[in-house]
Amino acid sequence: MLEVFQRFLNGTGFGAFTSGQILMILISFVLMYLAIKKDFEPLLLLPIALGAFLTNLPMNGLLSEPSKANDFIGGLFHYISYGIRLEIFPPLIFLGIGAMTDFGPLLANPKTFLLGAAAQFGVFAALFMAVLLGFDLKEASSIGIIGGADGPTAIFLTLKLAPHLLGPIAVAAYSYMALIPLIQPPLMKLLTTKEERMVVMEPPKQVSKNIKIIFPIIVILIGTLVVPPVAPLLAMLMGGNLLRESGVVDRLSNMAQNELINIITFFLGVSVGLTMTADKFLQAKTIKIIVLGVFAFGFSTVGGLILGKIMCKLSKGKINPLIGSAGVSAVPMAARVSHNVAQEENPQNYLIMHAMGPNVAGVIGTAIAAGVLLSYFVK
Amino acid sequence: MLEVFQRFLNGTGFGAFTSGQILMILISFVLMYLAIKKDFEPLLLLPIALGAFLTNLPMNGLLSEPSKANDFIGGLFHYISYGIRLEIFPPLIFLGIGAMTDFGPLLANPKTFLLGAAAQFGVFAALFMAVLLGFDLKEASSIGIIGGADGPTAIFLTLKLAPHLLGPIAVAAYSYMALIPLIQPPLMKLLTTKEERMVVMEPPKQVSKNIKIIFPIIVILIGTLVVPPVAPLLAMLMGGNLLRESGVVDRLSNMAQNELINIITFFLGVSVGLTMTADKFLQAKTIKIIVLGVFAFGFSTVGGLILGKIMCKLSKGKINPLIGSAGVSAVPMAARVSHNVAQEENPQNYLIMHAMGPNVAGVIGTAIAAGVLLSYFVK
Amino acid sequence: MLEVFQRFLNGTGFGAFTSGQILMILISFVLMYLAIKKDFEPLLLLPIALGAFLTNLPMNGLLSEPSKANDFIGGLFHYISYGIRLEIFPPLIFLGIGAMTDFGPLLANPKTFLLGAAAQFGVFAALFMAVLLGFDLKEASSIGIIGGADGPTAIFLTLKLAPHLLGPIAVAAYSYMALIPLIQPPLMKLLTTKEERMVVMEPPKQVSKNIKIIFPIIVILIGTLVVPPVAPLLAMLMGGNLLRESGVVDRLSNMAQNELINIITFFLGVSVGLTMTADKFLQAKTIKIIVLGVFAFGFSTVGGLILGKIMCKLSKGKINPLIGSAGVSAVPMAARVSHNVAQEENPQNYLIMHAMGPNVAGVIGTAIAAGVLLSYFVK
Amino acid sequence: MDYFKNILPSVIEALYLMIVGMTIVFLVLIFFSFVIWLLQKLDYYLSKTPRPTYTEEDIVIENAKLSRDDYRELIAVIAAAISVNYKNKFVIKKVKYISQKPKSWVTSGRSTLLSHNIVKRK
Amino acid sequence: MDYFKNILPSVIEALYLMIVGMTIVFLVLIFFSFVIWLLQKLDYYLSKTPRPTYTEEDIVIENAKLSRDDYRELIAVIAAAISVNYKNKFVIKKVKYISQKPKSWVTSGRSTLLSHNIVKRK
Amino acid sequence: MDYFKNILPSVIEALYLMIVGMTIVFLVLIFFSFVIWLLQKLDYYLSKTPRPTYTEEDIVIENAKLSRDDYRELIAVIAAAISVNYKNKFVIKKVKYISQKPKSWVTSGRSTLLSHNIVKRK
Ligand code: NA
Ligand code: NA
Ligand code: NA
Repeated sequence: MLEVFQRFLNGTGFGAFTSGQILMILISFVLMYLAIKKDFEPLLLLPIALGAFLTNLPMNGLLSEPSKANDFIGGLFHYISYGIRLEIFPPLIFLGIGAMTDFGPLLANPKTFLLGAAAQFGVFAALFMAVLLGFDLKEASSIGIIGGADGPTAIFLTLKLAPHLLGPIAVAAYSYMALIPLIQPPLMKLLTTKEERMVVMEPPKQVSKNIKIIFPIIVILIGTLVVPPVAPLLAMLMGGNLLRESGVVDRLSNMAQNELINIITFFLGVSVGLTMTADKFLQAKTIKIIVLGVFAFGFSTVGGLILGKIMCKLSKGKINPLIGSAGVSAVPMAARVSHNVAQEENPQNYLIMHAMGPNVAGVIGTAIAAGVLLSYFVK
Repeated sequence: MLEVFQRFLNGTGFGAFTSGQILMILISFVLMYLAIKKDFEPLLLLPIALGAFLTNLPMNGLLSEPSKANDFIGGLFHYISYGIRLEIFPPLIFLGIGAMTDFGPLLANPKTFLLGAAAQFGVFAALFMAVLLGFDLKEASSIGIIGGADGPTAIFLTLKLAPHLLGPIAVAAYSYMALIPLIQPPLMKLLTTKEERMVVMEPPKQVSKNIKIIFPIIVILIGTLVVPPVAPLLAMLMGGNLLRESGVVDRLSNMAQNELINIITFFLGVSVGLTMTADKFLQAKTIKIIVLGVFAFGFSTVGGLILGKIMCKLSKGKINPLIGSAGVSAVPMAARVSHNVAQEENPQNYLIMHAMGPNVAGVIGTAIAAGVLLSYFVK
Repeated sequence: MLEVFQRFLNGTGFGAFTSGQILMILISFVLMYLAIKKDFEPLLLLPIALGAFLTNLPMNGLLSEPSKANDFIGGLFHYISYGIRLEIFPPLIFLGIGAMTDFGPLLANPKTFLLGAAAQFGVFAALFMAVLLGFDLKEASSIGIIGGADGPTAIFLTLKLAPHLLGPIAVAAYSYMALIPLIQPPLMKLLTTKEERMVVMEPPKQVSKNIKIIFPIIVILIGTLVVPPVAPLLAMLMGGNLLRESGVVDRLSNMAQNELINIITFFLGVSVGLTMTADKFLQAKTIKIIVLGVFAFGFSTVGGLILGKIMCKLSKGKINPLIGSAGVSAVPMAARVSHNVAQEENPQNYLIMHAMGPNVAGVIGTAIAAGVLLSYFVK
Repeated sequence: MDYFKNILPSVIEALYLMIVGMTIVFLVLIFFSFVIWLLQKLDYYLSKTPRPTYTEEDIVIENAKLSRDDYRELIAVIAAAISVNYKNKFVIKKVKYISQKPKSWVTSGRSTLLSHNIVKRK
Repeated sequence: MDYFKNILPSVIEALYLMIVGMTIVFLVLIFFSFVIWLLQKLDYYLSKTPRPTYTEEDIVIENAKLSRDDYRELIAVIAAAISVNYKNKFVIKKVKYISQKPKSWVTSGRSTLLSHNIVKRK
Repeated sequence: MDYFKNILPSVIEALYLMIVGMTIVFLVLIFFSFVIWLLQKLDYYLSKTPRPTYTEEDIVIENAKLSRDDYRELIAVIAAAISVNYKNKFVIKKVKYISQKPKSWVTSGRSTLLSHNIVKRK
């Protein structure tokens, strides 16, 4: 009987625990705490934290390759995480996001496209800084894209250019998105004058249904021609938006916004978390990425604000520069921050819908920026 | 820096555009217009159009095979369209359709099964015509099945017999379904007398719950024995109906009718559309298929109507021959057409539920017809 | 033309029917009857019966391997049943069950964990009996786990240890779950005195939200360390519960409880049913398994009751031993049986929530027991 | 002329396929028809009660099948009812919930029509 | 006799497996039990307030957990309420919405029972 | 010093990438902006009617977008309304259903805010 006991004990995982794993488990607890108690993008951060927790339990086998030892039946997430390895999940998430997004505020005021472009400055600035810190160009590009504040785009790009950095980059991207209300306001107050912040913008003209239908088609057409490598992202994002705006396929639009995105989000999150093993995550690089992430967000904010100030000048005070920082997407958080900062000066100033323009433009802008980077490295 | 720019420009798709692709993109816009503005079966035609649009954008990469150039990560729809290549999607759509279909009107009046059989005439008539126009037998069979007016069956058969014709056949099948209110009424008025159209049918007897439960089991049993190659279609269609009629698994029945069918419909549609590349679609064959499709629908309508007239005679005027044309499935459109044509003569004549009998019988009839064709070609 | 007819007839399945298949089809009808008319766990038993029916139709081809004869396109369920062959479906069902389960009653009264442990007695007792009847140890373990009354765990373990017995074990597990209101009460009355059955338990203390959040993490941590082979089951069960209790990801929790579990349940059930071919199911072993299954449930009930009596004594009559039998999980059926038997003696005695403690503990207990068995056989 | 000579075998095969195909389709569907007729006879003899025919029913406001998406409509109707009530009095007479599987032939027909917006509501 | 001689090693192994298996299952679940007990003590010392026990509550019409599918029921109830009101006056006293995670021990128990239709409603 | 010498080529490449990247992002988004502006001109000339601006609207109780999950809230509100009515009289004035695609600029903005609970309701 002792032999039976012994045979069983050999199978337990206690002996195999490493200090790195214990540290990673504590980190996963911190992420859970942030997700649950601090409401840090819990839809993604909680699954990521769950994955990070699971992957650091000794002998969990969730990712084990099929082999003779397991009768060629791999771990559960060996199969599910094909969804990230084959880059299937991020575009499908974008299908849902596209179906959820109302580009109306952007189309009503197409000038705000420019703010969505300016807010990509952080992407390239952080890329530059990452190279200075010794990352190679591909790694640096993946780190830079954190500044786009678009999770699926960041994951898509990182999977192609630097899959070994997936964990820290995803964690940074989603954590800083939640921190936007802390990161942006100081920069916004620093860079704008009280007069600028008090600008009340006129309500824009309405947008016809036809333009809303044509818009996603144009973005796919031009976007795919200019930056073919992000075709899956653009096709799904704007295809989802077409489902929404067509008004004739509510079943499909609702499916994309609910069932599909919920299922994919969970498995994407856990799969990303499962890549966060101690040996991959506990590196100096991770610290650098976390630091560079703040700069990426900061520089994107600055880029949007500076163009906002220029447009304010050129329009003779018809544009409130605060909406510039909303170009950092993180829809709709950055737009709300613009609104709130404006209200501190003038509680009657409803800036939110004006800020939604650059906000959704920023999603397209980041996808284009990712496309430029991918085009550059394509073989 | 110019070098960097150059390297980027080489990656854009502008240079690779062909005139065929531009024409196909315009065709995809026409399909979108029909789906969105003319309500042509938008649930399928809009995704098909989206796919046709995407696949003709140069270098879109959505279907690219895994290769060294892409680190063995294929295009997004290289993976998703396994769902059509492996013939998984059409039966799953039938699972949802089965769960949505109430065979009650057919069971209440089992004579109307015959009308569902007669309306398969168009399948074989169009097959015959296609052979005359030079198609080989397998291609002709796939073209004939358009006359069954059942999208999933048409796609399932075409995938097995003539996958290179998938695009035009799917487009024809779904477009003509939407055109049934235009195609059928002239034929109906031509072939029936005013007296026949004015026949008011008696309300049928009610159907017991037990018969509704036994029916799907019988169809699977007999259908699979007679035409084994369509077992997946029949098993899912009538299995879905069993979920519905059993009354004890509403969770599963609702799942089949909502989540599952919505998700599959979108990816099926886009996958079908993605096969519509310029070189495959811009052929004389496509024109022929489009023309043959109208004849297929027309002959099916005629088949149903003629048997309707015979049954009217034999029953001494108790059966309105207009319900014959409803055998062309396209549930519930053809049944509504029967109803509307009858109401033109007599607004008090509620024919709709009587027409639902042949209507749902037509779905089973087309599956059997497809089975006969597949059995014939099986190795 | 006769040749054409002949060629068609060769393709039908009538000639290929065997008497074993006909018997199996009748058995599948009995299962459908039990599911639909007797409400025997219809969510699983109806799909299983549908699968068993389909797989015994000659030439159904639903499971056919890809080969030259079918252009390397396998049967529909050749692909879908990878979900069971690769052991993907059972853990995903557990994700939904975890999100549906409220461990509150267990946490409010942690002593009842012990009853959930005692009710695993049937697992090992039936294992022992199965060995006596000539089954080898792996088969016996799979049979024993029926006594855990947890479908997904039973299927998971059987897939690993004795996949050839999957059909009978799944059928036994789900059928006996439905028969718990018949199996348990006689044993409960036999083993307890009227006084014991009349014990009214005090309402327990409330449980804080934090403990509900920490609990799933602890179970994953300790469970995976002690019995690594069931990590997928524990990770999904308690991960699902974490989604629920976190309170911040309702979208994901609802997805797991609805869309995901519904889709997986249907395909799991049909896939299991499809393994029930005549040659595999019509064996003496199947009869033995069915008989052993009753004993497994019976011994589990006895195990729970005896510890219940001991705890009743030790607590000086504060614990009603009837809640012991609820340790057989089959949530919430066994708990309701405890409640109902108690109410026969005293209609004012609301035992249900007290019985839910051992009830949900039994799910964890069975997963641990399965883990012990798997650890033992691991290579 | 050569063209037709070439395709002639196929044409004949297609013709045969038509005859065989239509025959089998008819045989199978007639068989289903017969089995259902038989089952209904059996049902009648077992239950000893004549099957009632479908009859007309009163449907006051809405008889559309309620799919998940239709809750909105119903909710809107109820909401409207409440709102209106406090202003105009007596608006809704009866809000009737009709289950997804229509029980009545007439109801069913109407909902099929209504759900496709072809017949105008009066 | 030979049969038993052959299976004897397996029988002994099975017996050992039973003892080891039950022991480990008990050890693990006792450990969970202990940890929860510990956490609750900790919780008490940290919050300094005694944990309240679950108490009985008034539930007037319905206390079933509302899953997505149950909206229909609630809507039907509300609809019925409106309809009836304009005929009979004063029917519904209180329609109470109870969140998916039942807060009260008693409510929870009742809904568990109700949702499985075993105990007759009085 | 050696470190910087080593990374210098990469730094220059990164700088070029920044210039090219920002240029292309701007070009593409300016192009989109231009196309939309053009389409709107076209739209105006085709329809011959000036596009109205968004205006303020009366929204009495709730203007939140109703996603599927929000039914609960609305139902709760309605249920509450009924319940309260029979006790206090006159509570709800208007329950307004607002479709998922907000029609008004103002409504839309408010709901975006409300749905994230940042602005306190007054
Ligand atoms: Na962005
Ligand atoms: Na048909
Ligand atoms: Na159990």
